[in-house]
Amino acid sequence: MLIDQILYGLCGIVLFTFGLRIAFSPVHFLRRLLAINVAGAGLFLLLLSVAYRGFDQAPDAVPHALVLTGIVVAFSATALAVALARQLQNRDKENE
Amino acid sequence: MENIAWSAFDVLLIAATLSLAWASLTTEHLRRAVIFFIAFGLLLSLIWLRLKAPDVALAEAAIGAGLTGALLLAAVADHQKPINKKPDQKFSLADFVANTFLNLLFIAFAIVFGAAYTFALNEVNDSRLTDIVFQHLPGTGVTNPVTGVLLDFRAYDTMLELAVLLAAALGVMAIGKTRRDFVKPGDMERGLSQWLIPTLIILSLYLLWAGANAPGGAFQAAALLAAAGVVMRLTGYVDGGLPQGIWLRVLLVSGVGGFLLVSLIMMFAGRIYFDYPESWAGSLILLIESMATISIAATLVVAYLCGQPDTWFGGQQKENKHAD
Amino acid sequence: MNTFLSIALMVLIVSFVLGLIRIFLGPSTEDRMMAIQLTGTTAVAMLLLCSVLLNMPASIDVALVLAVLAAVAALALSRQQQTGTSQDD
Amino acid sequence: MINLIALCLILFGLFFFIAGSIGILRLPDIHSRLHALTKADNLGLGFLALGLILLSGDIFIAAKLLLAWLLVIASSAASAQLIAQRARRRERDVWKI
Repeated sequence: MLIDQILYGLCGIVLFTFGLRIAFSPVHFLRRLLAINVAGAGLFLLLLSVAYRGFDQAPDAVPHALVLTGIVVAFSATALAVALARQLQNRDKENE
Repeated sequence: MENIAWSAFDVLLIAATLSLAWASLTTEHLRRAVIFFIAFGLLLSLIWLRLKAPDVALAEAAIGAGLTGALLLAAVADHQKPINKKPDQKFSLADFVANTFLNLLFIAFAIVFGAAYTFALNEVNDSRLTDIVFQHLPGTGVTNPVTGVLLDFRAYDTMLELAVLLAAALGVMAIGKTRRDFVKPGDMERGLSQWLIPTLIILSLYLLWAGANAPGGAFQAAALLAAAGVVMRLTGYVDGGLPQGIWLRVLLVSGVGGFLLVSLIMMFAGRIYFDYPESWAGSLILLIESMATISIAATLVVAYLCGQPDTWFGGQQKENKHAD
Repeated sequence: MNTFLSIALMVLIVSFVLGLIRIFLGPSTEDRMMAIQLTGTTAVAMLLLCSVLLNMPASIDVALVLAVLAAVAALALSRQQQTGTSQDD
Repeated sequence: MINLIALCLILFGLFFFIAGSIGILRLPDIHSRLHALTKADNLGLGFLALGLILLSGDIFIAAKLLLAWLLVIASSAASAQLIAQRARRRERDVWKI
């Protein structure tokens, strides 16, 4: 049992929960996007801390590959959400 | 002494990360929140390295600190009133109760999750996926286990991920609207772009080449190439260095297409999908990776641009604009 | 030597946290940009130390990427959009 | 002997980093803080990288360490200019009103 592994894993859980809490509250759209990104980072942190094996051992490579693609997909999902937000904003303006 | 130093490092790193996340999600100004988020990305890439995941740290350094920051800053600028104004409402008991209940619920969730995680670590047995990966790695022609997992063992996943990226890019192209242009770049910006863009491209090529045997590979190289596109957009090239019309589409699908083509050829050669012959595996992976790099980079730049510049429709629309 | 380097790493993260305080305090966007630049350089220094301490040469590559991307972030922060020629209003 | 020189160089680097951080916290206005920042960037990382180059036996790694320093110098020079430019623009706008 590695103390640093537990520490980073718990940090990931806190980030995930906090991000999710903000994402569920009535805030600005972009803030919600940031919150989802923070929650995602928390999950990545959890995955990588599971893969961690201490200072002198090679970590598990499979979660690394998952997180790597996850980061890229998270970015493009964020971009899609930003594009949707702009479209929504224009819709609102036309209705006024 | 060494252990104490590392523990202090861990604790400070975690405390800094948590406080930046807190600041980013609770500060009043959205622009400020994005700046905090950029610093948060910086810390994340340090953490990934601390957890011995240099591949992920490379991707995070390029995407988390660079691309996401640039995208969100542009998104904040899109909104006319960036201040997250709270409607001044009177204190309502129902809201207070609901909020407290939600907070307690989430705290309980975190505690249960954390306890489960801690117990699960004690239960770990010795057989691990990574042993299987290292056992079969010689057959892939690469020595970086992450690249091996991405492009050989789990090639299906990677191909579908490329398809997800393609879908996101198509979505952005379909619904996105062109952003306002930036103010004219001065000498400073032009000078910066003249060394920054070539450096980014060279670094990206280096990571692609290194990816077979050391951390690096298609995703990281693509993120750096996309950063070069973002710099072009910021310094006055409206299309971010992307080609127009049909060539852009070819570029976008070439990642998934390359994967499919290779697997079809393999199928006709009498093998199952993604089962490369051992003598070629290394060069095939490099070929797929190069195509994937260019395609992912184009996807990321399209995602950043958030819509099609006027020039993509040919000169026609531009002339109309001059007329009115 | 490793003991000395790990203490150096600890000193650097303290310096990093000091820089973070300026990011929190602001007051202007420029102050925050500046502090991000400083913390970014400190992170590069920590990555270089980690390459020896964790025995991972690849961490120098991460440092290279971080160094170049700091310029991209500064550029993105300093560029502002034109006002008045917006297409959506 | 080489270890001792490397140790001194790294200590020098650490001194500049701490000085830069304290400077950016304590100095009163934006332009003087900018001054503190650039010293930390160039000298602090420079000494540190030099010390690590002495420690590393590999010429390839030494070259990459040097490259990291050069890239940080280039990008910090550029962003210091951008920050100053932005600050000036804002100050000018304040005076205009």
